Amino acid sequence: MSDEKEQFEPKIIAYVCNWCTYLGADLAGTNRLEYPANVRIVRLPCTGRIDFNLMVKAFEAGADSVLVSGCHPGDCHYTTGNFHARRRWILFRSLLDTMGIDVDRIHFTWISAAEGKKWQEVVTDITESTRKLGPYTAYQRVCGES
Amino acid sequence: MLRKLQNTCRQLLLEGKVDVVIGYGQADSESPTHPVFITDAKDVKKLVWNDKCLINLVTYLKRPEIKSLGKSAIVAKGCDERAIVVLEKESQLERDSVFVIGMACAGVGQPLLPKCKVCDAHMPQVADIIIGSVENPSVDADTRYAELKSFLKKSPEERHKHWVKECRRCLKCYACRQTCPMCYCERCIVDVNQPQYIDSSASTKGNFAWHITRAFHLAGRCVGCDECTRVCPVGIDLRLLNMSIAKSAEQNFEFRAGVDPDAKPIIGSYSEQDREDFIR
Amino acid sequence: MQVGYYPGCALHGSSNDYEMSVRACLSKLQIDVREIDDWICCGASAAHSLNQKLSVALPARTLGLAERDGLNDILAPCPMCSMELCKAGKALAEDPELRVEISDIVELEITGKSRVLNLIQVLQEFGVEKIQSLATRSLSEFKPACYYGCLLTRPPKVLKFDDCEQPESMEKILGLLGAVPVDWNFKTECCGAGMTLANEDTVLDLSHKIISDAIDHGANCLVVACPMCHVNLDMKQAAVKERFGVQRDMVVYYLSDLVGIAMGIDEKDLGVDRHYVVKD
Amino acid sequence: MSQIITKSSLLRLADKWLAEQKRVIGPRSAPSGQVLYAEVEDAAELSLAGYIRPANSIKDYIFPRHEKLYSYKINGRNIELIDAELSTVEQVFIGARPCDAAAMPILDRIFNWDCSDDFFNRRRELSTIITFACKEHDDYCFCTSVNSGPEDSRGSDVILFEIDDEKYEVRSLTDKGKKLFDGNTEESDKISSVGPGPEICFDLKKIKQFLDEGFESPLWKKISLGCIGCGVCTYTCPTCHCFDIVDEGNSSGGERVRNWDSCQFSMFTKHASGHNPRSSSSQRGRQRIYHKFQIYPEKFGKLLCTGCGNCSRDCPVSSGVKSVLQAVQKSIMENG
Amino acid sequence: MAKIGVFTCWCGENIAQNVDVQHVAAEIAKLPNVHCSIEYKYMCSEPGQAMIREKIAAEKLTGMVIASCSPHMHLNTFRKAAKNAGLNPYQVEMANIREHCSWVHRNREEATLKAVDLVKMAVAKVRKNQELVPIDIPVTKRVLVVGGGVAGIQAALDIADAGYEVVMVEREPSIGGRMAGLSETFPTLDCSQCILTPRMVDIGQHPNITLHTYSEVAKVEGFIGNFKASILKKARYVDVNTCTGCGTCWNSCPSKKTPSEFDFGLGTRTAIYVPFPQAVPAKPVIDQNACIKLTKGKCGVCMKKCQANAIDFDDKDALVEEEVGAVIVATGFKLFQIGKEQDLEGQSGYGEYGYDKYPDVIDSLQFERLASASGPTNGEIRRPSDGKVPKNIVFISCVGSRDNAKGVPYCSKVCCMYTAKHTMLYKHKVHDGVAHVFYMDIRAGGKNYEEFVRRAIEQDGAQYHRGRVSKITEKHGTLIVRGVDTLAGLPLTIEADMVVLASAIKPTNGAQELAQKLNVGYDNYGFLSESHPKLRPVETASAGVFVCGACQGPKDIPESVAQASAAAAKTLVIFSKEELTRDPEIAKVNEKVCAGCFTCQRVCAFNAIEQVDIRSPNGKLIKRIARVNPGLCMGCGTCVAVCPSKSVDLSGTTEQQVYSMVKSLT
Repeated sequence: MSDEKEQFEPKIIAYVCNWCTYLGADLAGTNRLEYPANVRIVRLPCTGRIDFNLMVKAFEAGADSVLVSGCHPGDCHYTTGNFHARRRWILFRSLLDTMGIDVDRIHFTWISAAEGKKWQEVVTDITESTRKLGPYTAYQRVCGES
Repeated sequence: MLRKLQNTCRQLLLEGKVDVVIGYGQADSESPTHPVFITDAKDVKKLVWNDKCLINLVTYLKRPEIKSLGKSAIVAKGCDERAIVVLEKESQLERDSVFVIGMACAGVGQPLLPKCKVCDAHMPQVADIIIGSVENPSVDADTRYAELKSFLKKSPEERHKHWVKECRRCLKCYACRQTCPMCYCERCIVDVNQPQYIDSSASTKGNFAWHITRAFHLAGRCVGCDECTRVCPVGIDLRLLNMSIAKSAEQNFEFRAGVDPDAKPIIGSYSEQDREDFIR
Repeated sequence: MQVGYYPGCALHGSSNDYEMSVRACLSKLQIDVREIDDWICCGASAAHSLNQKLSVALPARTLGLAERDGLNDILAPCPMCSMELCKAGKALAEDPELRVEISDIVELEITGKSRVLNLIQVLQEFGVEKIQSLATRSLSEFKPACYYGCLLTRPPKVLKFDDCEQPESMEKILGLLGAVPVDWNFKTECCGAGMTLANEDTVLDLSHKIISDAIDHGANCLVVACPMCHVNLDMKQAAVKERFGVQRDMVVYYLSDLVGIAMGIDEKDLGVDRHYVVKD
Repeated sequence: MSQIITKSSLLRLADKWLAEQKRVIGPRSAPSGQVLYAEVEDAAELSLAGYIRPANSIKDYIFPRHEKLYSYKINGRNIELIDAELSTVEQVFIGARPCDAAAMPILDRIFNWDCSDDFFNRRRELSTIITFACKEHDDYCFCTSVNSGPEDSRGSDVILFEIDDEKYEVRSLTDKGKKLFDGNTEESDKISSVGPGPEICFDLKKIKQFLDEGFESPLWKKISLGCIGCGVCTYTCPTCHCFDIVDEGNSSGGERVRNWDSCQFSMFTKHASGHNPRSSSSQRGRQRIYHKFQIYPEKFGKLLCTGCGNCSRDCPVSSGVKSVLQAVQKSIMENG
Repeated sequence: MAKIGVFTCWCGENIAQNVDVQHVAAEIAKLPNVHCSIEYKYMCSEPGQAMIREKIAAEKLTGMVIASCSPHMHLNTFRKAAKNAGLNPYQVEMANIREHCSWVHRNREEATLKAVDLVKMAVAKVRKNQELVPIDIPVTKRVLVVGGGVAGIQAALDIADAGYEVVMVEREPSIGGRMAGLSETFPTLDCSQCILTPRMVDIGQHPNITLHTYSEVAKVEGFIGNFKASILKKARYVDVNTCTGCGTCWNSCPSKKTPSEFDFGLGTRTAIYVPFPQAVPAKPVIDQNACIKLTKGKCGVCMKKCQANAIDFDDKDALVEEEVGAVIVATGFKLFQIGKEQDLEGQSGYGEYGYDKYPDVIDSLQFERLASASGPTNGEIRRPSDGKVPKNIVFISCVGSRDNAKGVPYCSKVCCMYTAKHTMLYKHKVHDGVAHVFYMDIRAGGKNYEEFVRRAIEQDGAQYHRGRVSKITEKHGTLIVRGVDTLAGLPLTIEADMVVLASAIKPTNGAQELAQKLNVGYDNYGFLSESHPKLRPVETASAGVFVCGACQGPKDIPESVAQASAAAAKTLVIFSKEELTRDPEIAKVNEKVCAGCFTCQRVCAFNAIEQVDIRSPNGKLIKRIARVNPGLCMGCGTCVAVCPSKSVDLSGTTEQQVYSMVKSLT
């Protein structure tokens, strides 16, 4: 079992904004900062564009963790998108918590275009922590049931 | 109270102030109440008022069939009335297009509905006329969300299991959506299949996604009238989900939907000081 | 009007003439002055230089006592005392953790809500116009230079009763009572305060600057609201005169002295005769 | 002479069936207090008395609300279809109501009319329905008004009559039913029966007449005003059977599934063009009545209603077939 | 049926090294709708692009995916390539298998696996792509310039000279702004008015410039290319057209006591007046609060004297509408109000300096007037109290600047320079005088600036003391300035005849209100916010509105002028086309299903969503819905996320596209 855990490669879906975090990830690349290959980035214009349905969908698509990341408050390319997003996340997390959905599998971060290093750290940490948590079987079971 | 109610409505109809009165009717004192739509002053005796008046009639203000009847007066309890505040905020009705008959109400249902036990809206606030009078108790947030609090004592795993069980029962009859005064979308997201946001099946997966969506679309809008819970044929306690967001809204943004007509809707506004302890 | 009264060490020692004056004046205004039972030293300039926590705890205890006795307003005629109490109160009100810790240390429940006032503030609270109405004689022969010193108006963040650099409040009060306050430079200059014994040269120099500037601007007396200032300007005046040869004596009144005189209180009862420099 | 079984041995029997890997379905009270037909893992879960009838109907387990028809796998360009295998589990319904059981022959006709539905038929074959005759009824019940009644045995394999709190009289109607009880009943001379049931509350002939002429009657609008357009009536109805077929899946594959659908949903008849022949709730309300009392009868000579009253009992605004038809009746009385 | 071409790039070894590109191409080739899947060494190279163009033509591709570097790198490159080959550029998507894959993963298997996924996602997306056409918006080729200071003047002239119409709005009776009041300018000491007034005259005479002085912007509606501004023309009581500016009126006006705004109260003016001789327009206004006729009803001397009878006491405020395509904000600055601004409660910021208490403590702009040849003292340095020439003068810099406690935290940038200038001007006029300066640091970054300061110190012998002044008191008519010289480490007391305070620079009054009217952001101090501090220094959050000069932050004249020309250039870019082309990747409302809750409107940072009434042919209101203004929408998509019925979608990143991407991962 523990061995299997070692083997387990988590699937992580990341929704990132085009102007800060995506560029941050680009910078990580340009600086050749290595990190686990488990993350799949979906590029969106702004965190404001990221709806909660997308996070649910990610789990339905078999994600073991979801990452949502954008510009630091005040740096939003569209001035206020991330503020609106943050507010929705606050409310959404409390709903997920009530529904017993593992909030440790939904990660929110601010990563600027300059923070390639932070991107590397975040992705590495999430991958490791998710590896520890194991596959999100609870939700996958929900999706399996007819 | 009933006489005053009936007289008021008679007046309204006779003076042509309104075209229809949306109120409660009842076959006999034993049976539950049902909505009545009175357009003729001589029918006002059909109106009843008692502790069986559970339905939140505000939901009819959103229905085209009712709108087509003309200007309406509506019988509303303090809790129902909050829905009107939100509908106005969201440009779904102009306040003066409806005459609100507020009923003083110390609680309905036998036994008393859960919401009534923690209700702080015994007296209507924005009604055009208020009939009767009762003490308006003040209820603190802890009491208001006590049920949720005790539910949250369960471990996340237990909570998850609980909702899986509930979702297995769900028939996807959409009574929760149809009865909700806030669910006025012309096309519900669950009826969209390009893309398929939510599986239309009443499978556990589809139901799970549906109940998350329903609850979150009411974030900062649900006034806690609990109709969704009352009408559920298989008895799913949707109240808990609505509550978890309402609580978060009150804790984080000092906001309660429909309580303060001047408050900014929380979805669509923000503060730079909003908490972000959960954001890395 | 009722105020808790915190004399502090000075008014119970070197400056009991100030205490006489304050008590006489306030009782004439029928202000109920309640000395806080079992008050202790505020820590003054010493405590904070030794131990930050001590510098909060000392005044905090006094605040605690006041709250225990239900005294919402505390008069501390000595600016040093009132500043220490203010600072402590502010710190406690703003920092819940500190509040818990300190409350624990002094074994008293402290909220830090009680207001700390200096003499000027109390008179303002009481109502300057009311004082005017109680006045029995005009102070027209007094041309005071109102001297606030370095503490009375500071820290400005806490004490908002007057402009910290160009204060006017004493002038206002005395003006209404008929006196003719002069406009001069050194209202908020430092008098050397605590240096009285440690470094007399400085004190004499500073006091001289103050007194002579007052004279230059046509004052015939000085008015203070601080025991320390009084010591340096009154008791030390002889020494100043000896060293710099000031042209003439300047009587140094406490604010309460002149207010008392205006209301017809005998100078003896105000302790004016106990000053070093007396009118000839 | 009659066959008797005690409550306790009936439960023991149920446990035996469970032990034989049969699926046992019967009334069980949900956390919320509602009594619902549900699959039980232990006979003790069954609640056999103290309510009028469950809020849902046994159709859930013969024509489930969500059913896989087949699944498909996408591999690059080639797509593989995989048939869904038919159910193999024997299921015993215990404590069904006559108005549930009576719906079975009605559904049989539908699912075997233009083509025979294997999924449905297989479940029917595998099902044995043990019905409880109704001693009590409430204001919602109107079985007697639609040619049924508290001991209507249509669709049942066995029908039980409560003698007292301890015992039931067992009347096995089919071999399937007999097999289940053989050797588990005692002889007795007690012949029990139940009351006459609810009194008749509308006259079918009059209703029929009205439907023939009254399609455009303003009445429909009037009585549908209160409808909020949910699917409770249709989904808790033992006889409603509309369904919708959709594909659910992702890039790697998915399923074609059959879901319940409801004529009360505004989307039900919405065309791709955007046109909707039944755009108003009055049209939809009327449709349901016509289907039950004219369209189906004209096709199969029987009513599409067993008078269980769930439609009103579960209706958020206490409407439903009974109240509608009573209103119809009333208007006939008033203006011929 | 979509025909998709996938082009996987080696990027030399950059990708190929850690990603098995052949494998990726092969895997992707298996996907439905993928018509060709090719890998090549350098897709972005000309041969690479040529190959792409050929394939598009040959296979009649309806969409394509380039698996290579970051879209921020080459998306436009490949979209152009597609366009040239006749494929709609918005049918092109990129999979970033370099920055996000080959460069960050060493394990070749894993990297390859991920690369395949990334490309799959891109294919899934492009399947749902729609052809988009850039949006064209008509442009009104007129610009509104708010503020007639040096910045506004520069911008206006640049644009007018380029042949476009300019509408200039100035709040004061004359243009010229702060610069018109300055004496000489650093670091060249050339006379401010000598260089400015010709420009002012140009403005007045330019055929392309409409000038509204004594006017304010009341309201601005619309969006880039299509603004409608209503301008409030305050009652002037003088008909500018008939008035000849002869001066008879103000020479004969009996009300002479009003302190002159232009001289900052150091001089007085009449009730009917021109703020200064070189004013443009050189036509007077009547100050309705000072005019005897307008206050008391009798007088009217000016009216009698006026040959042109241009005086009209019945004049009223009037609104004029101007349609423009762009707006340039150049509202400039004011000085920190020493001793008046309650920046911190209980403190009147620098009460200890006795400004307003001692007449001979003045601020730097007042000193400019004293030193100005056209000033109240005709350029002689005489102190306000008794007109005596000050022999000892103290300049204090950073009064309000760099002071969190009593002033503002930022550096006002120009004070060090003009203080040095002041010492020179003083020495040049009062040869036997001594100029003292108290400073925190000397910030003289700029061409010839440091040299300038050195000259003040070395040639003109200004006494610089590094330290702050604690208090200014007065004794027998002299000011006692007590401070500290931190370099000497000693307290320092100077007996001065006059003190000049270099007060901090703040945005002018009403700047914030204007910003709100224009939907432009501003910082805590009211300085207008540019949309990017480095790369978009004159643009703002609302398209078509530009900022320049001190309203955006403290600036000296050359900077203001440079920024003004930049704003002009940006404006000319808009005017260079008949129609404005906007990126089509913006939000669009499905009006059929919109329920009109207008949450979208609340979250839109660009006011791009408007409420529209849908009416039946007979004019009956059917419903009110949201509509996106393509001229304003920036395409963030926040509206999409908050729309419960998903009645609004974002072209280029539609819900369809995103969901199919996510689904493609299963």
